[in-house]
Amino acid sequence: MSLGRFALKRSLQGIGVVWGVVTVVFALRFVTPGSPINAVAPLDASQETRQAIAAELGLDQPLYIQYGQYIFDLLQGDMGRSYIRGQEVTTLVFERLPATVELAIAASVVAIVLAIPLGVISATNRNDPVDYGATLLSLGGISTPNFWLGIMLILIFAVEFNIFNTSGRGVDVGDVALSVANAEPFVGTLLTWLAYITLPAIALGTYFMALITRLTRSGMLDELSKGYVQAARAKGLPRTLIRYKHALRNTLIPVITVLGLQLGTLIGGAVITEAVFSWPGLGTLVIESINNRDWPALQGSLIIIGTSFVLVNILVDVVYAYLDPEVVND
Amino acid sequence: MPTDNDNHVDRRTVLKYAGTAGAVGLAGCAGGGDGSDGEDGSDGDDGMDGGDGEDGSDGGDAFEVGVTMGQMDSGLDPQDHAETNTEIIVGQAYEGVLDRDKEGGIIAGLADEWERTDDGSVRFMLRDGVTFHNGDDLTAEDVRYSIRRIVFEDVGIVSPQSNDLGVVDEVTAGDGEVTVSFEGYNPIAFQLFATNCEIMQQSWVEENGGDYINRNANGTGPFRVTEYNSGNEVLYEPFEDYWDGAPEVDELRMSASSESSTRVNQLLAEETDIVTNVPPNEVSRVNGSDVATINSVASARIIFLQMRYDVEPFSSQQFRQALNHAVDVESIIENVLNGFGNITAQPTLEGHVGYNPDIDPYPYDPGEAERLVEESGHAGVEITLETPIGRYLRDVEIAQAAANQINSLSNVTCEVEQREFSSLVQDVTAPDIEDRPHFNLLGWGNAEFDGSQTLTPLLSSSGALTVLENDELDGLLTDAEATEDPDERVEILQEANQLAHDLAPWVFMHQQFSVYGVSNDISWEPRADEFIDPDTATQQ
Amino acid sequence: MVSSRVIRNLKKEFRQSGLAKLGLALVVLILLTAVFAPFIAPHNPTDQQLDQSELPPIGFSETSERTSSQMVDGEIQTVTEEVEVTADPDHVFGTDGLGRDMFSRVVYGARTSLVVGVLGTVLAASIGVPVGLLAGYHRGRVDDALMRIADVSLAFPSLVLAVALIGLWGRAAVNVPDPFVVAGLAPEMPESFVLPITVVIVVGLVNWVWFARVARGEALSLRGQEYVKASRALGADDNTIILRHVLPNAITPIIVLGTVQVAAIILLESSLSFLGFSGTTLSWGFDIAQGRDYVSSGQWWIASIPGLAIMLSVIGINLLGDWLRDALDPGIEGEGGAA
Amino acid sequence: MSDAERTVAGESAASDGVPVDDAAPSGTPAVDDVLSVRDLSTRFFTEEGQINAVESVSFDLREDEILGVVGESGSGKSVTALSLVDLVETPGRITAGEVWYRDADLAEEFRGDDAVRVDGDHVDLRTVPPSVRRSLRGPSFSVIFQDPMSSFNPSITVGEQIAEAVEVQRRARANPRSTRSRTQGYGLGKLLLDGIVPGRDYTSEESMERAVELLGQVGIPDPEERVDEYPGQFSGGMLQRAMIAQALAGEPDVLIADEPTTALDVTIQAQILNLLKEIQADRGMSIVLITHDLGVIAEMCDRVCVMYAGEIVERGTLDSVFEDTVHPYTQGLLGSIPDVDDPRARLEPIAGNVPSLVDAEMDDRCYFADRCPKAMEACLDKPPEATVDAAADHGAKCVLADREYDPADALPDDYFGEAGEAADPDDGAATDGGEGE
Repeated sequence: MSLGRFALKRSLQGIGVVWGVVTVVFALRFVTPGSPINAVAPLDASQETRQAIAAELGLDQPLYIQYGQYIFDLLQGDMGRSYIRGQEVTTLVFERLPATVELAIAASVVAIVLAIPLGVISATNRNDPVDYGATLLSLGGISTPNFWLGIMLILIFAVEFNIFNTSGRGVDVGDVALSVANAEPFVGTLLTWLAYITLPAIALGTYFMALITRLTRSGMLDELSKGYVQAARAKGLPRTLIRYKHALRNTLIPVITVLGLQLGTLIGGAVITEAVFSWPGLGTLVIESINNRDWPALQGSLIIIGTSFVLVNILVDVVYAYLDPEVVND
Repeated sequence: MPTDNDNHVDRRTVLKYAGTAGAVGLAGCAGGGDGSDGEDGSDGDDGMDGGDGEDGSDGGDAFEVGVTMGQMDSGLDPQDHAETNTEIIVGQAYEGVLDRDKEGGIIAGLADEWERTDDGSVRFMLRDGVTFHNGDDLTAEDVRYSIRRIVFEDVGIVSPQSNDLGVVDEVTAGDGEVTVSFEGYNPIAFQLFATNCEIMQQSWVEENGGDYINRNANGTGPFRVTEYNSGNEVLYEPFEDYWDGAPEVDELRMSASSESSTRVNQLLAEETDIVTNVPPNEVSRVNGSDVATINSVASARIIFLQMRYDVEPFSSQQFRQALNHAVDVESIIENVLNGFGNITAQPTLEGHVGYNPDIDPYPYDPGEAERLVEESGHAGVEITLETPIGRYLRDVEIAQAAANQINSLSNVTCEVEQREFSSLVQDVTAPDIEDRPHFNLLGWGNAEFDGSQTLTPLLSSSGALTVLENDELDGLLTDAEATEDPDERVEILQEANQLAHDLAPWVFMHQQFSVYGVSNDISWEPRADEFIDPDTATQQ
Repeated sequence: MVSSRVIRNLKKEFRQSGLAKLGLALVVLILLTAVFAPFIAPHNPTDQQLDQSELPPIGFSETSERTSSQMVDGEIQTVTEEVEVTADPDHVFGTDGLGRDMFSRVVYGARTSLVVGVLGTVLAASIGVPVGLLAGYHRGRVDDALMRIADVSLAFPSLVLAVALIGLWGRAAVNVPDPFVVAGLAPEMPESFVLPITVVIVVGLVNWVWFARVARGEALSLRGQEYVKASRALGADDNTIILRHVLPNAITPIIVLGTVQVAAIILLESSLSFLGFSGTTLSWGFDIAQGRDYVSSGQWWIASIPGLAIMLSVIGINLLGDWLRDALDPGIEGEGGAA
Repeated sequence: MSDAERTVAGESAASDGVPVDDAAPSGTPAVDDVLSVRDLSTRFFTEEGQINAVESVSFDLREDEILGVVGESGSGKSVTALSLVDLVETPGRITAGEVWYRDADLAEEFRGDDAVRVDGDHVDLRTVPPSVRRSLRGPSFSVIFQDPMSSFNPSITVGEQIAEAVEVQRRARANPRSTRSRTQGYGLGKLLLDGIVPGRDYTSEESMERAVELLGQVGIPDPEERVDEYPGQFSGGMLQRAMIAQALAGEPDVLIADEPTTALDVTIQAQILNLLKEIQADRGMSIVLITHDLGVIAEMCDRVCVMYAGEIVERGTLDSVFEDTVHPYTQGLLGSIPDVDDPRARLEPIAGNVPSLVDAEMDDRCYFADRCPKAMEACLDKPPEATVDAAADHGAKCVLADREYDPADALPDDYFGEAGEAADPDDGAATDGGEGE
């Protein structure tokens, strides 16, 4: 099977999963007690007002019609209008998505950039103080609740030392890129961006840094004991090549799979990190929507989160297949 | 009395008074100043924030104001929401025919004259030369349409504000004037119109879809929306053609952070200028800083514990009174709220129409409470207090403290159940009283400053959230509704308040304070109605 | 299925690894704390003493400012006083905003964390293991269906799904009488333990899929083993084979995963409590949320101490998991979901 | 190096108690010795204790010869091979000994360096800096490992892996200094640059071409296509050929083949052995062939060392060892190969198990005694000394080296208790040397 066909097959499976996601999300509303009308109506609204609102929102239709209509609209990119905001959910969700993606990517970058060298150094200096240090660090990292870490980071670096901003998003990464075109000071914009994103990225990325460090370390130890490493040493290959091109590459293959599966944790972590840092992303929208019983917004957010998860995992599988050509043939 | 502004260099002195609400009268709303405060004028230490490009406190060139609240808007349609945060955000761009001053008094808005006609209708004479942000002139038709859009379900949207203007019969537009007639007499029509009813442009509403209306604003207010980032921030510029003159503020930014500590941090990092709901424990941090000061005002919100009259043990008046004796509200205000609250004895707040100055709070007296419980025949009962989480200032702590005090009675056991606000509200507003909670904490904001707006929805048998059914009280409220003589109406409401105090359908708790943190770079006075009006802010 | 070899490996790893010793010590400490909370806690963790609020932990007495408000002639005035906040030896970890003893709250919080962690894991395993074993053993359509369900289930981040379910279904809690208090041994303490039942059910529901995956993998590889084939040839029915041959041999990785899951669920529970999606107020995450407002005003301990408690317990359980993994089954790598 | 120092080195050897007439070669390496190993000991420091994997091993490797090292699993032969190229990994460590390597340039470079022992054209590699030892891998020493499948990285094409081996030498020639730096002139920065910049790679075009050439030379058909295949796409035999090609990339003086055919089918084994022989003939290199199979030795080698329990127990030319076998262990090994001339002869595996090499458990006697059919009282006193028959260059570490076996001296059958029972031929742990040590 070629890589292309493999990708296609995984994509078709992915579509099935997304349909499942949509159905589960839709079904959620009907296994939930209470009516969404209370979210819309004021405290002292009359029964007549409530009924009129229900009719306006289409909540008086039978279940299967609501489901069919929902799928039909969804296929056209229409996820309805927010009960609370009156705005198109599609726009709302895609307005929030970039902030979450930006945070998730920044956290992953922080995690990967620190974790992989740390894991390698830890594995190649086994039982040295540096290995113990890295082991303890990663142990602490996977054991620290990220919301608490976020609070502590704010306390230390934003309140006490005033190095970073306490919360909010400031400028987005697009602004940084555009600053050059708009003849704005690039460095200033970049620093502003960093002032906002650094702490949430660390708070969110720490768990992953720790996880990747652990996986990399154990994977590297495993790989370094294999025959091909000894063979590579025997042929006089530079240490850098043996460690990074040979052993690390093979270590990363399983690491990537685990990370794909852990993407859910990343998004879940983003929800809580956004809450701590007032980061205007999908996570805040999810929590607001739940608290307000804003079903269209909640459904839209969950569908986008689920779909992103599926997409990234297809991507991971394809990368995996690229790194380890034997996967395609299995 | 020295103000904090003069004093922050030696702020570690043991005792210090910092003037807020009333005391600031000397600074004045519009005046901008005693000018003696050299330190705040220099702004030198703000330099490090210069890179942000959004910090309002820099230099003297542009006057930028940032406001950070607990939550963002729920869309910009001024007639399709029912909560304070949205009102604050849309209220910068939209206005009503009447308005209120900071203390809650009724003042002119888009109407410069208003009167009650002989048949009980109300007539508004519109101001000349008012334009919408898109440049079009305001017409009487626009006002008529806006009112109708709110009250009639078949005009535009089903507005959650449809009850907020009384029972409107019809609206007619004349030459520069609009007349609203009601079903029956509406004694508080002007109070209602001074609080509610933002005016939109008919053609603009009809030409644009709901999504557009919720993302853009076209009002007549002092600020024009320049950028709307849903759930994140709203940016405004002054509306140069504003009928009352464009505000001094050059750029206004409204944002939100649900965590109070985050809001305070933003204020102290000079990322914003006004923050809402500073919790008591953060007050000294704000006052102790060089950059901001606490400014608080008694709000129009009352906090109380509702008890349903139709279930045991709350069906017993003695038991309800017992709980009022059991809770040490003074101590809770002192310790949980650091004094930021006024004890209450009746549903109507001081200063509101119908307030009865002769009613004293139930004294804290556990012995009396135990005696009353005994008398009620419910000794040994177990009750659960349901409380929302994070909806009101220190709500969970207040509920826990009150429950703890009730629990310490020898003959009552009380526990707290925490509820998400929306789900609690769902129960509290259940159509059938039998589905409502037995015992819960709730807060009620009376933006009309009229006692009937609390008594009727919360305590009359037809009220949407009522926990009481008492013919005598119902009778008084019906009378008040039909009484045309304001003084007579006040007397009736005072009587109703005395009755409500005696019936004790609530454990009367306290009047909540609005506690703001305000940057020393600006001068701004808070309002009694929880609205924020940065157009009255001036640069220090 | 605890063979002498397993015990030997456990002992050997334990002797060699200082971290395993640390992990076991932490876990035993938490277990004892949770079980004997009524005797360890010096105060009732829910008792408020409003006049003793915000006391610092021992060793952190300090002078700080306290601002309060009073009405003078109809005007609100704020008064700032310099007050001496002195640690009270009666409150080792200080008190929170309502004057509740932090040490007692931390002690009782261990109960919530551990009970939710263990019950949630047991629930997740009791759903996931049978489903995974059946799917892996029978393969074919059952397996395909399971894998698709698992895919859909994985597509929802556990925290997001848990928040949604709890937010929507409510925060039910069950009062479980505390036997020590009922027996009159610790009369001052809360009479019952508040078990946030919705949280337990939801964390079980969002984590079963990890168990299903592991159990399925084991069943897939075990079904090809000779002794399984032999049993089948002898006419044993499938359920018997799964119970007698597949499950016992699959139990090791399931136990290792279970340990990791307890840690992950403790983190998840604390996240839920922090966001306000719990049914109990005696939880570390809840205390962090409460203490969060106090962090920047100087009362750092209210949020920090429960955070450290979470960290230490999760470190302990993770170390225990590492130890079990190294000793029992070096082949598997922890991939259990966490918050 | 001055004579005085040379003497000191000699004295230190003598003071270790090695007699001059040792079976092991001693003293100055002969001019035609490519490699002279003296008293090499490698130990592993594990939880179970110190393991003496290689104990005071000495031998010479001559120009253009194939030296066989034979022994059961666990006899220390593979560790010996790894020790030669300094590839012993923690917890293992070379604890003593000298490895004299003939390299005139190297000798010139270190002559006068007090820390390095130099003798004529020979340099003791144990005394040179590790970076120098490393730089010799490839151009001086190459290793062919037992299992080709695990010795190639499964996720990199065979061609690229061979090209890497070529490239290392190409770069070393281009910039000799860099070979001895910590990163061999190839640090993380260059790796990242090569990874990011398109068209940049560690291996060059010409290395790839050379890889194709080498693959052709070891008899792989269609080398142009096969270079781009992954190890998983090769058969075992083909992959072993590829490994040989890789080993030849640096054109080494010494090729160490560690059980090169063990993992292969019998039919393939012969092909690979023939290939090795051809290469040795063509290129004139020296080969150390490590195997548990005396048959392979008989076919391939000029001289042979027999290892047991970390020691060389018998050594000599192929003929002398096979014909005038002294050590009962060698006899045992010979007895365990099928006799082509007498197919009816019964195979006789050596009874008993390879002894523990844990230091603390090793008795102070001949380690083979409890398995030895000819064990006698003398074997139990102390470890036998090695003797050498100068004429045949043949020696053994056994009391029987200088006397005839008299069955009357034999110990009673049950002397070693249960161990004696292990004479059951099915308990063949001793002979199925399928695994490397």
